[in-house]
Amino acid sequence: MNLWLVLAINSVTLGGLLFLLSAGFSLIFGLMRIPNLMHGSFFMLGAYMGSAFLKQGLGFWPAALASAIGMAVLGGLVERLLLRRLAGQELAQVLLTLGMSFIIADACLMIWTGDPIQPATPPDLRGAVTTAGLVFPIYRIAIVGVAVAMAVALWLLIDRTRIGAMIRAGVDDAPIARVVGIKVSQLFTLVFCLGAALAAFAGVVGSPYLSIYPGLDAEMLPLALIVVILGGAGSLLGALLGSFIIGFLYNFGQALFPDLAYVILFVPMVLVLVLRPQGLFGRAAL
Amino acid sequence: MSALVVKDLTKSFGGLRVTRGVNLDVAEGERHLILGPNGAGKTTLFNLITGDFLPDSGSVMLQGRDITRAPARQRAHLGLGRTYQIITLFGRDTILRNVTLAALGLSLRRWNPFVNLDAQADLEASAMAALARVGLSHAAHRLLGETSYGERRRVEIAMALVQAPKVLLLDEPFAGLSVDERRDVQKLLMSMPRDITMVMIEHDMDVALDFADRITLLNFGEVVVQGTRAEIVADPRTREVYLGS
Amino acid sequence: MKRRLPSMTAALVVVAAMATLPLWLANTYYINVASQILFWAIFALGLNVLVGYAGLTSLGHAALFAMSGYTAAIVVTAGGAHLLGAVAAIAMTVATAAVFAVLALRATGIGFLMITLALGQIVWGIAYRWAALTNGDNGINFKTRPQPFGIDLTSAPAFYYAVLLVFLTAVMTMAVFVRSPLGAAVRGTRDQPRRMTALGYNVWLVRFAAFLLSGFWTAVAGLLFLYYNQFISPQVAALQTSAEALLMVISGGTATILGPIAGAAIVVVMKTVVSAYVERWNMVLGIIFVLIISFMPDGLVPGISRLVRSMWPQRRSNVTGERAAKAASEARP
Amino acid sequence: MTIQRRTMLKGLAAAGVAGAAAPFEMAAPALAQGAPFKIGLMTVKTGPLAQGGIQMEQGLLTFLKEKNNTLAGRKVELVVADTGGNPAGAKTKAQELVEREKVNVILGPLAAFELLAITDYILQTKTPLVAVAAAEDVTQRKANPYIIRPTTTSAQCCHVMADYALKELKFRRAATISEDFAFGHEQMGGFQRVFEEGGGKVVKKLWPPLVTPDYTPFIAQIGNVDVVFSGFAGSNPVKFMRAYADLGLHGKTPLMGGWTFLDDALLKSLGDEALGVLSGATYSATYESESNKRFVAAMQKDYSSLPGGYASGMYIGGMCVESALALAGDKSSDGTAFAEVLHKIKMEDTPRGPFTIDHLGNAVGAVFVRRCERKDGQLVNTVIKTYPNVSQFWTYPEDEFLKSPVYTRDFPVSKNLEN
Repeated sequence: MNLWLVLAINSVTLGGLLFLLSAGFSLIFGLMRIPNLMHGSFFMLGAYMGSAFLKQGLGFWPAALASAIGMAVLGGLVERLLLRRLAGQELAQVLLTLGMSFIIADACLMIWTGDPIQPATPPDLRGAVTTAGLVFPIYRIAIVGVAVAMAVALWLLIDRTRIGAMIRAGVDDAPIARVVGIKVSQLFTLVFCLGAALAAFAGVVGSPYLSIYPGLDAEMLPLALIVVILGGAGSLLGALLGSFIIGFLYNFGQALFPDLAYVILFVPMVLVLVLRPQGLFGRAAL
Repeated sequence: MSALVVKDLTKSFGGLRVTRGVNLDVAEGERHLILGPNGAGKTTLFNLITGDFLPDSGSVMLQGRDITRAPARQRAHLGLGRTYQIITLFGRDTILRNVTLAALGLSLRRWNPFVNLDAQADLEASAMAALARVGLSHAAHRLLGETSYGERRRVEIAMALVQAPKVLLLDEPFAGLSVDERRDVQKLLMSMPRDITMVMIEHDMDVALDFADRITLLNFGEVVVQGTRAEIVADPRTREVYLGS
Repeated sequence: MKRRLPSMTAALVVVAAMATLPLWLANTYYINVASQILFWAIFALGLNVLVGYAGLTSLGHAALFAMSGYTAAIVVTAGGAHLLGAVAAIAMTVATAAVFAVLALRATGIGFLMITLALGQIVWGIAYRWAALTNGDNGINFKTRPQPFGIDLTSAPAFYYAVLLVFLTAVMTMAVFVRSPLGAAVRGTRDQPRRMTALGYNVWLVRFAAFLLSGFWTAVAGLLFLYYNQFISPQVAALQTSAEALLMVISGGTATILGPIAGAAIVVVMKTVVSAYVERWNMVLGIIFVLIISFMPDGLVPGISRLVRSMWPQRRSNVTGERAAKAASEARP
Repeated sequence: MTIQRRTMLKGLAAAGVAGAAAPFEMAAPALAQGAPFKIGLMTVKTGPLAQGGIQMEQGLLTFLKEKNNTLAGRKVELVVADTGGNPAGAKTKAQELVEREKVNVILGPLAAFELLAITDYILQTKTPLVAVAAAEDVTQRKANPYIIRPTTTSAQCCHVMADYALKELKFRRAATISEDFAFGHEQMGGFQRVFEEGGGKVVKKLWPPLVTPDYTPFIAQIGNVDVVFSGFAGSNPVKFMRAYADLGLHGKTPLMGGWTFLDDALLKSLGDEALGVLSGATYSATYESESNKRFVAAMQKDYSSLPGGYASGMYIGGMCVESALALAGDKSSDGTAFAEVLHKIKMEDTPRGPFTIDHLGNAVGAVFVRRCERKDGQLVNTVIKTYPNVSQFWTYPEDEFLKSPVYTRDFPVSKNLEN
């Protein structure tokens, strides 16, 4: 097995998953300036809900979609009922989203017990690609496809639609957007739902190889933060590139510098923040 | 010796040149007015002088000392004071506390975590003196949030005065004031002793003309005309800028 | 000055109650819970210097908290005296805080939060991985509590009194700091950094000073944590600890002195006492946070004091002050 | 939300324990005499470690229900404490159990770092403790007279697995992979020592951090070996085995591990990727003893789950308390005396078979080598060899064993590593 080739391919696949995870976080943070510390919880809860749908006999992709829709509704409720009242109050948002993440984590533990769940890989995507002594699971390569498709879809949404134009205007300057008649309030709800749905979708897609267990939320949240910090908030392209950079850093870092395994992602994060606080691809200062 | 000299000051943001080769020479005790329509680059010029921005090229001298690259905070210690166009004060504190905070800014005591600021009688006394000069002694203990716009303008000036600046930059001190308030501020500025050199930005010629010894007219970041009051009024380019022919 | 009389009386009553607590709480378990509340409160007060007064939200303070405990544990385990351990712990932690500050003060707002988070994770990683020094996840057992002036702190009441003494010192110096020139400068840099610069303040250095002060009290709290638990392991440096301390500050009320104390009390009581009766105590804690922030967005202490003021409208001057403050904060760009 | 611990336990009873908890409050059976004997269970019911912690509680509740809360003729009362899975929480909860609840014995806690955080306190307060956490030195270089461990040290099963790999499977080249923390270090150290002293070579040692979202970069480094020995714990084995299979190594390079790597309780979370994996444990749900049949049946009935090491550890812990109560008689309320008696128990019919406690407090008993197989559609760990009377020192003389340092990341020293 060619180690470096496996690492390279795996970097791309991990990058794909990270993009699915962090795109929603980036949108929410970029537009609403909300440090959504329950994003990891959305990911985990989404994965759990997906596993429940799978158990009910739903197909893999329908389950992922159903979980995303469920999470969009839940995210919308949280935004409308709770976050809405705290606009602009960053610390209050931190407290609220952390508090919600406690609640979601404990609710998951209550409903799904602590036993790890590992949904089966979708039947069509089982097996592995075998070439030149190299074995690589088809499903992981498929994740890259899904991530790229999602990136294109999001890009079309943001770049080519009216809603997208509003979102862009909102990211650039919320007060001005309000002046030109964009209902920022509804836009925020929409974006929050979208972000939550993306996280849940990512959770289901990731579950066959990450598996689902208590604590998954806390593992995923820092990854989403790092990607968005590296890529720059509110920039889809930034999130995409950031995801792949982290994918490569993680894979090669773990293999090349095992002694630095614990800090392999955080040292670059500090460096980027210190040297370029707006992120590698972000425009506005944080 | 000139109080403030600006030489060939240039600054761009992105591709946009907001200040182009501006020269300014303000004598000790002079009242200098900087005129110009909105967007002429007046406030940017102030920001370059106070050090909020660093210029791309050119220099700034304060009383013969080159301060082009000096940090903004240091310029305050060297005797450069400034009031703001958009009022940025500490609304949750009293007027007195606002002015005391200004006085404290130049005192070494600002690093002391062990004493009560309210017990610093000398700082408070100088703050009260500054408030007296702007006619706000009676309101010293009011919360700033409860005061009128005109009063806040005067607090701005008191905060500058309490630092005993040698050169005071006034950024549109009349903006948004009622006729009465305008007259009060005007009177206050006119009564200022000559040991303070003053540079004022204003885009409304009428209010400010009486104030100025010399005037600089800016447009599109460039000096259009410079000279005495009479020279400026007489110059056809002034009419051009203001009437926009 | 007359207006402050009731609050002075209240403060005296509270201090008296705290001083006699071991007498009316017979069970040492509860005395120990009280000790824990106090040193967590010191931690929260220290964090509040940054979060509340300087407006800089740190999610990496657990690293400083742990740094202090680890340093003392390592020094004392290596045969150093307790005093040396304590001094080294505080020096080391303040030095680390200085490094954190230099890096994190490149940014404010979310950027600051992210840098501190990442730095905290790095320290956590080191605590975990550098097992030769830290004994890895097995942690370090700290055999005996120190004996300041020959006083044995083994018993729960003795330790409680020692912590209470430190706690009261912390509260008093914090109260003095808040009213001090530096305290005013720190709050000024939070509200109007640009204006403060124009007034001659070195905003960066003021924030740096706030970070060091925050680091100092965090170090003191970390020491007490070590003395209390007589054990330290990498979990202390984890993000969870930073988040918990931050939650204490925000839920109690930032930029107040009572707020972080109240927040510490809530979290510690939930974790220790309530968790014995309610299986889903984690969820209850989450719900409490959500409720506090929904009904009192600026925290428990400011929220309650506003409630109290609205019930006794005769203290009008404060109410108008509140309104003025609100107007002012809205006026800010 | 229930407010009272007791009502909470009743709630549990309603949820399927049916009668397990309620009798605490019922009139004492005729046999019981005097004040109830209080057992404190330190476990983790919230957070990432809850999986094992919930099983610990289930195991103990199953035992107490079976005994109708009466052990050796004495009524017992159970107090459950949730440490939250961190050392400071463990300390506080230990204080709650000892100082407020005045328990006679503590069972638990789950994690090694929790146990290490309270060992000094246990000694100070003279509280007997029946441990499940595996930290070697608790019953070795820093043995504590108040602690016994009826399960296993970290390395106890791994010594056995190394022997099996060498002698039965004739493996010579091995790679080890485990989380980078003490439990992993001690397991891998034990395997390496026996494997290399027997002529094998450990050519690769991989240490992924405790929190590792993707094991691929580590698995890709394994290279050409006869066997991969692993010590993952918690939910990590599930993730690891899937990645191992995904990269085509399942069925190609055999996989072996310690008891947490393929705990019986994990089987329901696993699929075909676990087939053929060997693990060494002091317990197997398939073990044919009277008490184990009762235990497994009760666990299946009340919680519809297969008991693993944590549940059985606490069930067996309960049995130890029962034996000691019978031996100690009137002295059982004296912590020191009770702890002494705990060291003297000789267990016959337990879910892990007969075992004794050595003078340092650790169990000497059977270790099972198990192979994961599918039977009637279900994954099971079938015992393929039993090593009887395994001590924590393996075959080494005690004093020689204790003279060398505890197993770490770098001890035993690796001489055969290849890139």
